[in-house]
Amino acid sequence: MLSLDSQIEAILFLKSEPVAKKEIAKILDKELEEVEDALFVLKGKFETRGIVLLSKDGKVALATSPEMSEVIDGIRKAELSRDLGKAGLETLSIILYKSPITRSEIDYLRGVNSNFILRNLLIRGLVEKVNNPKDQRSYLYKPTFELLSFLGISKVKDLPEYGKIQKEVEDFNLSNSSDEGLFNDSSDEV
Amino acid sequence: MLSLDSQIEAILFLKSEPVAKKEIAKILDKELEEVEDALFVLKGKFETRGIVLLSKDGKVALATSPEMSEVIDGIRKAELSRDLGKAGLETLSIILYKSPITRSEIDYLRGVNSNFILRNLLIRGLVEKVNNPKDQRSYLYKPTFELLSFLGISKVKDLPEYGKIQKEVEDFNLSNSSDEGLFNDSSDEV
Amino acid sequence: MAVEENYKVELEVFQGPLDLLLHLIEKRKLHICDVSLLRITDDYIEYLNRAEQFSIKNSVDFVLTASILMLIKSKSLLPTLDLTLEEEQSIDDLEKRLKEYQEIKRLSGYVKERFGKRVSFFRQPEKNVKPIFSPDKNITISFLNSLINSILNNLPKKIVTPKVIVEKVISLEKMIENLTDRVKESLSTSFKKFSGLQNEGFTKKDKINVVVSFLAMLELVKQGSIAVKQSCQFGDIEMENQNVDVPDYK
Repeated sequence: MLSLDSQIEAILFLKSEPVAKKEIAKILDKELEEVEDALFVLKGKFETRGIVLLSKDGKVALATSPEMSEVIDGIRKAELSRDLGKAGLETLSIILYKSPITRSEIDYLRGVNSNFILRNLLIRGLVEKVNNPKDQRSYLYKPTFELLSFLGISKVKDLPEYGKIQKEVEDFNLSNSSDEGLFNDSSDEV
Repeated sequence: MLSLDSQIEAILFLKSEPVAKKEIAKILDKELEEVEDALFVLKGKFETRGIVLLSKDGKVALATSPEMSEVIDGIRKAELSRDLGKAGLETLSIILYKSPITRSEIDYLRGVNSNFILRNLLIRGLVEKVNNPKDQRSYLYKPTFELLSFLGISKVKDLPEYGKIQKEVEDFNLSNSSDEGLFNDSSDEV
Repeated sequence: MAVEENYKVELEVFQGPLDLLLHLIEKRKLHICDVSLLRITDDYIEYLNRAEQFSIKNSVDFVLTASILMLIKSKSLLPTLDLTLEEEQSIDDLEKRLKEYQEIKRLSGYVKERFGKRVSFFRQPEKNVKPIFSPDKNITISFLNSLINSILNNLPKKIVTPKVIVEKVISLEKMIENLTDRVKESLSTSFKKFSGLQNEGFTKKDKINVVVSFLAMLELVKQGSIAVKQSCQFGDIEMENQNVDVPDYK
């Protein structure tokens, strides 16, 4: 059994955003005081670590140690300037021609999982995600305006062979509609 | 000044996806051996913590401790699809214990065509395919970090009987020396 | 009919010939060896014939395996029958594959008991990271267009079976014809050898019955294999199941 402070660590690690201490208490079925004591222990453990515990307005979050800020800026910059690679460009072409599109539809067309790739396209401002009105748990992906203007077009319909490609994808989806659900992966972490 | 293991911890925390040990060495301007030693230290520190270090094919990633599985599952928005089916289970097991492996080898072991199930597993992100250095026209299939995370193990070697099975595979390859090197697993001692 | 429904359901459960063979062997509590394979050959053929609707794309594999079982059976019924080196090999091979398959089944137990039970989760992506527009020099309309076209070209077609299997099936058909001839030949010599003899609990009549039934079985599977055909030039294989009864020669 993990200690309470380690349990809190796992929750904060997962969330990547500030979490109210009250909510932590609720998740772990503990008293607020117990959570506060455990957070104190956790803070002590982080003293010499690469991660720190931040707290503000009754909320807590994990973040990288300030001593690492220079290295981290370097990593961020590298992420933005790196080549997208075939996988990234493939995903981008699908989003351009079939937007708005869900992650599982992208995965289905590519035949591989696109989780980490979508994340990268998002931080590079090439695609954006909006809520999916049909499914609360998933998002729809679209090209950004910046991307369209970078390509010199004002709307996706201006892409070459736009109609033809729409039709081909729909034909494929129709011919496979009997398989529906087989490739369904509802998790959408991006 | 933070210790090397803490610096690595910060980088892995930030990236929230698998990072190559070589890349870490490059970012921190260290030798690969130093990074490997530090990862060993980091793994030790995580022993009783809420975070675990996963490693595979020269890459490492952080994830929540498997002991927190139920709690974390409850606070995630996305639902986990745990359904594998007989074909999926069989194919995953072959890839886990015998990877890297080609599709025709999988077909041979299963006695049936595995096209469909492999595509399904690829889309779910449970397996990945990489180019086969021995044969341009075929791919090698391998487990993913996602699969390790579903199994709650930190490396493929943690599977029961893994060493024994790998030895059988190696002995077989030695007696068929034309396949030399194909099944060489890169060391993942972390 | 209820009985047929049952068979259908049961067959759906098997992943392929190896799965079915292993099931039959384990059901009889046998170890994997050529003697066991001999003992389950009839069960196997019976299953194959009772299956009316099972996954057609797998049928080729099922029939290929049936042919190996028939070789074993032929050899045991007619020891005078000479097998080629290749045939001997395919028998050894089947045994080896079954053992490997059995091992995989055992290992998959470990995977099953772990999968999805105690999961390690990756960190959720940070929500407040401001995107910075950072295109890549390869982002051009013509390149993106060529990528989407190649994705569309590579989409899986419905049940495409590689050509190799077609060739194998054709040679299987030849092999069975060949085997039938060889069995007939060996049979005529065997009749001379065995005439008047009663050995190992077999009466002469029994022996003839067995061999004749076996020939009928060969014919049956042969028909099954002939029904495998290529329907179009791109190689989708269709296989019709033959609705014939299994000879009962127990």
